Amino acid sequence: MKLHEYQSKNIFSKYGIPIPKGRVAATAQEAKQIAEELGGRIVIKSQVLVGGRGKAGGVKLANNPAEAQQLAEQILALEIKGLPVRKVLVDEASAIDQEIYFAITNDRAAKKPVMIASAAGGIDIEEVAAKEPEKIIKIHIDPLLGLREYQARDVAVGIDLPREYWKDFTKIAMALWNVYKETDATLAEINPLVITKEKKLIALDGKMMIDDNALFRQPELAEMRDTDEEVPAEIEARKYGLSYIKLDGNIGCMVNGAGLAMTSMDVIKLFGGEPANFLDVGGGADAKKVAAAMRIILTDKNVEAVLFNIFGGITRCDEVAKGILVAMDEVKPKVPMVVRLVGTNAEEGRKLLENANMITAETLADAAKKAVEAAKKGK
Amino acid sequence: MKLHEYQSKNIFSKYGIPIPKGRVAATAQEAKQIAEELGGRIVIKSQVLVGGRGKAGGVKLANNPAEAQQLAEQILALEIKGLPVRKVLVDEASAIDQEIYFAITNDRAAKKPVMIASAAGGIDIEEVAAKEPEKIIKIHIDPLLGLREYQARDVAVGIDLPREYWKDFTKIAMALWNVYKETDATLAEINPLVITKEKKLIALDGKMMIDDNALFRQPELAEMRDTDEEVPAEIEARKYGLSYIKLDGNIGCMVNGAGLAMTSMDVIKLFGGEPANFLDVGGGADAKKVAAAMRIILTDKNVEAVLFNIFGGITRCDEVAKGILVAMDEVKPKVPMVVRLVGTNAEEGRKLLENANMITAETLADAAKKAVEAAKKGK
Amino acid sequence: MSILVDKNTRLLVQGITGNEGLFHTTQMVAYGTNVVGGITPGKGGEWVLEKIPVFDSVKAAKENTDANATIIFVPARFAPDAMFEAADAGIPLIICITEGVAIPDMMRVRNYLDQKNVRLIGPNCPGLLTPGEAKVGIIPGNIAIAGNVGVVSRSGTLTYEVLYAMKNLGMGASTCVGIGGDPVNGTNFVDVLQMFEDDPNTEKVIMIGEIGGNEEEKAAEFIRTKMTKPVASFIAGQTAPPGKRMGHAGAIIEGGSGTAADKIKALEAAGVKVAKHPEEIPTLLK
Amino acid sequence: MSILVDKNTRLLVQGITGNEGLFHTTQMVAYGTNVVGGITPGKGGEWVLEKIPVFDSVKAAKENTDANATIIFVPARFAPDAMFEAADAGIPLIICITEGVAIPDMMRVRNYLDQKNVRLIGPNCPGLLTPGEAKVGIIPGNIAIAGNVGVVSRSGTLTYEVLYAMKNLGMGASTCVGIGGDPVNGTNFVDVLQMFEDDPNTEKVIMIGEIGGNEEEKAAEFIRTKMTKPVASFIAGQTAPPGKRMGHAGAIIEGGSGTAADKIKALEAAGVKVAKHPEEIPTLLK
Repeated sequence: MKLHEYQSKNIFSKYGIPIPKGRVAATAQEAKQIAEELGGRIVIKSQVLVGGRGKAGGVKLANNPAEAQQLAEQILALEIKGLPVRKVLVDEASAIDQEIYFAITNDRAAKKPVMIASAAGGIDIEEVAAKEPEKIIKIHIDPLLGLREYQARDVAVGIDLPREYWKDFTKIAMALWNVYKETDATLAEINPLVITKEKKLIALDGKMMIDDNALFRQPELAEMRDTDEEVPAEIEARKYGLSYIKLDGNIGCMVNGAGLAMTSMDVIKLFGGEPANFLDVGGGADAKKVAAAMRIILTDKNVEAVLFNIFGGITRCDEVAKGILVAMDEVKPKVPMVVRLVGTNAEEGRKLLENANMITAETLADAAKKAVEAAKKGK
Repeated sequence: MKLHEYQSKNIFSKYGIPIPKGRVAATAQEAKQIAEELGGRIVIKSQVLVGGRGKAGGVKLANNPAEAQQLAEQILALEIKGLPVRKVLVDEASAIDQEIYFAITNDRAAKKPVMIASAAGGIDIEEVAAKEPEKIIKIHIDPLLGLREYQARDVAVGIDLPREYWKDFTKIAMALWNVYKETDATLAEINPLVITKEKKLIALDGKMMIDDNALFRQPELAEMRDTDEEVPAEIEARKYGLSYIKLDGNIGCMVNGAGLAMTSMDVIKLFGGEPANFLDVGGGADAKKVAAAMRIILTDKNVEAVLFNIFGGITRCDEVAKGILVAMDEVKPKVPMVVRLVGTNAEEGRKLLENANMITAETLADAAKKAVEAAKKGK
Repeated sequence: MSILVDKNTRLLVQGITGNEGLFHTTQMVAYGTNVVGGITPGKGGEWVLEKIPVFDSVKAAKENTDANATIIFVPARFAPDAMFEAADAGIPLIICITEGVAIPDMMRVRNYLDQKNVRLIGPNCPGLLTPGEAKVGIIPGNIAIAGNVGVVSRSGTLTYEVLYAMKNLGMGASTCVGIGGDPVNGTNFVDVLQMFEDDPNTEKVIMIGEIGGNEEEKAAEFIRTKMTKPVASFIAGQTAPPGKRMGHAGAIIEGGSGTAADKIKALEAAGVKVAKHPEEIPTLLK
Repeated sequence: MSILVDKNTRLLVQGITGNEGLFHTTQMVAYGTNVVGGITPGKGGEWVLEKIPVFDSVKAAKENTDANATIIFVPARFAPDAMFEAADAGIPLIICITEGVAIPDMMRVRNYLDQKNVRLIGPNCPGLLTPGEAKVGIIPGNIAIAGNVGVVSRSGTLTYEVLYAMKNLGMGASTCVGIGGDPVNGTNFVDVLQMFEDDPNTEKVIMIGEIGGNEEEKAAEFIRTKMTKPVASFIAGQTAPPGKRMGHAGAIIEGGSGTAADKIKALEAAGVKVAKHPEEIPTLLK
């Protein structure tokens, strides 16, 4: 789960990381008020859960409250990468001497958290990483022991941070580790961490991602989820424990297992079709889940055929078949459906579907071919 | 540092361990008020930092507020093992089905925290441990990983706790681990943890000790220190980083290093004297510390001679000598002083003391003999 | 011969009385797997399938059954504790089927288990199948036959596809190892490839990968430099949309790698034949 | 010959620019110890005693000096981090002089170091002295002469008493090891006794214990069953008041052991001669 910049920075602040003064606003009028309270120069920053806000005109500098209101109005009217801007963060502007990149994330290859830092922070950090990898410092953290102060100092040394800032940087690093650990984050990123002209370290921008699988013990964070920023079908899918991603093709798929779901998409493409979605019903999918999945797939108007590919293991094919029947009864789909059931209780599943009007297939290749054909015929 | 029962139980409660309703009172009138608020039967418990309160009449049951007032009055007039009772805890009384012993402490031999539990809790737990050790369960905790839930369940199984209480016990155990870990405790003890007639687990009594060496990061706990419960000389000693324990003998000692301090006491005894105190000035003792140490020793009226035994390592003998001179100037001691300086900067130290009126010695045995003799002569 | 599990496997089931645990225990026992005990705290003393004793703890189960492997079916929030418990009880092989275990927990589990010389398969995996000897997991037993092809996969159901296609061609598996698709897990491709390389009964290997991470790239390097046995592969996710980006940090840590194209290129450079769809894989080893 | 430190020791000093660090570095260098570098974060690039380079981190110091031991003089609240840093930098021998390190920290340090095959001496210890070769710690160099008696002690200054008494009798030490008196520390009596037993240049051993814990009892058992060399001992604290009681838990964990009388009894039962006062010890080995 992604958090907004303002949410991330509020968490940072709670853990003792300095952030600029400021607050979030939902209207231009509010933005003006905040600007009045803050005084001085102001930054207006769109709060959307995608990157590239700056290039899209979603971050602006205002010299006074009136200007702040005007710019907030403009930004609140924007749509960035398909997402309408619903909130802006109104921060006091900082005079910047240097921009540092600093993050803690998990390194799956090392099976450990890792600190990443660079003296060349800012929006071009990925380019720096690709072209001048020696400018990036990476230090792994023992997940049982946690971050040790000497490692934070090693980062400071590694990015040639002037010595006068080592103590403050170490405090920020230890605090960011606590943020990462205590929120079950998969990412806690400060970019840029700036040295201001007044010789202070401040986290100017922040980004956090929380492990969805840990939200059960993070009720406060779970409530921060901004569903405005998500595709409604994906919200609906999550409610049922389904993993759904909408795509641009015409063949809907419902598959159990992420690997097989991706493979089914690959094979649809291989036989000339275009997948309309990724949908993994997960292990042990029951009738209710399957029915929800079918509803979600069929809300996509582009779908011209649906491929069900279920290989039973934890998932039992008879349960899936029941779900399909429930959903068909409810949704009364008008597009052709190709179904393939193999594995645990496949026989029972097939029997249940015998009287439903569905195309059946033996192999995945066969199923994909039939789905592609059916979609063409339907046109 | 020891915490009072009421302090320990307040901490327990903050971490989610159920405790009886109640509050601490400094007067019998307050105790009556609390009893009125609580209603029903009441326990009045003296808050002193020593064991054996019950046997000393420091814990009483009251049937009504008037009785509570009367008993509180009695208890507040008590002195238990030399400590006057200054506060009482007024708790609602519980109807007890079973008393369990449960604690987390550090096992120095294993270099790990350890959970200790027994179905036979209560005041006779040490007797149980000595006579029926099989009734005591001990499970070590990995200090890097922390307590795992299955270990808490293993304790529940080990003490034959009825299954209906496993869930609650596991929660209490995890909470007590958090108490132990987050307060830098060396002991977090619940005795008894009771099963009430209403089928609830409640921590009826609590005892905690905090590692003095960790108090620098536990400012809130450090403030809980009850200096009323300590010998004033020991408080004074701690202020200067000295380790002082008053004893009943007549020969004061000031030594650097705990081992050598104990040895000096042993040797005084070996040659027919009785040590008046244990005093370790610690490593790197400077003049200020030494002067404070001398003042503290001389406040003890039983002292008839003082033995200074300093073997320089971190501690420099010249610094010690300076401290002795400062203190002598200030305190103007009337008892004979035997001084022995060996090791780092011993020569310089001896020179500084040349003109002071002190008995010098070469060996520890020699110094102890001279001190014992000097004390006798002084009489 | 086989790797990891066989007729001598004495298996415990953690979460044996739960829905999934009970269902799959029944399936495993029906297959002939020697399930010697189960664990559900609070249900010690009960019996499952009339012959499998249930214990309150792994320690008690180990002491009473001399088990040498355990399979975990407990819910995700309890799975880390179940793995710690199994490792502390001295079980040398842990198979965790549970999906949805949090990454921070898995980093602690993995780093702890590495100190203990314990082998973990999974989590979020279908487990192990040595056809004709032992089914330790949820791979349907009837879709695979015994043979000399080692199968290792990050995926669950996709693995079944491949085993099923193998069977339809009369090709059998020595052992099928589902290592699971989670970002932080136990045994990886290289570990299993090494075991297959060392197993006299395995003559060929099928490796099923997917996008994300760089385990396939490491496997390719291992195959190129250390393996003598032929390997065929399939990589799922050629049409998948890019996953959720982990800020800039993800890009910095993972670099450009992780796409299906990258992985296929690395594998082909190591002499591995890469199939276009899963049912094609076995034909590449004929 | 000697144990742990000798002419080949290449020593780092953590906290070299602090008061104590600088004072004792001067003393160690004067003794002839090969101090190859020091560490004070923020002072990298400076020099101490005009010839010892200061680094910002142990890692940098190790890379530049090829050090094989480090001694720690930093304040108690920073000492755990210093030990972790030294261990992570691959220094195989860490001597921590600092006193007042919190027990919870030391439990973490000790358990972590045990995984890393790192030897820790201390904390709260006087360090090591191999007379004539290397002084790694704060034991005054002039109070001991080289010889064939190994000395191991939980105490600081009490150790000096014994070395001094030995010298006055013309008795020299192979190596003197101050293991420190903290409840949770690194190397213990048995570890050092084993090293002395294995050291061809050590012919006799002096062990100086004190009340508390049960390390002396374990040492007695080791001496009784494994040692061929004669051992003399002294136990401090016969007149000490009982320490602060750790609730009932302390009594349960420590049992009845830990008194001077218990320890003396155990040692005498193992054939160890136990002195009445420290200056008597060397005479027992004459």
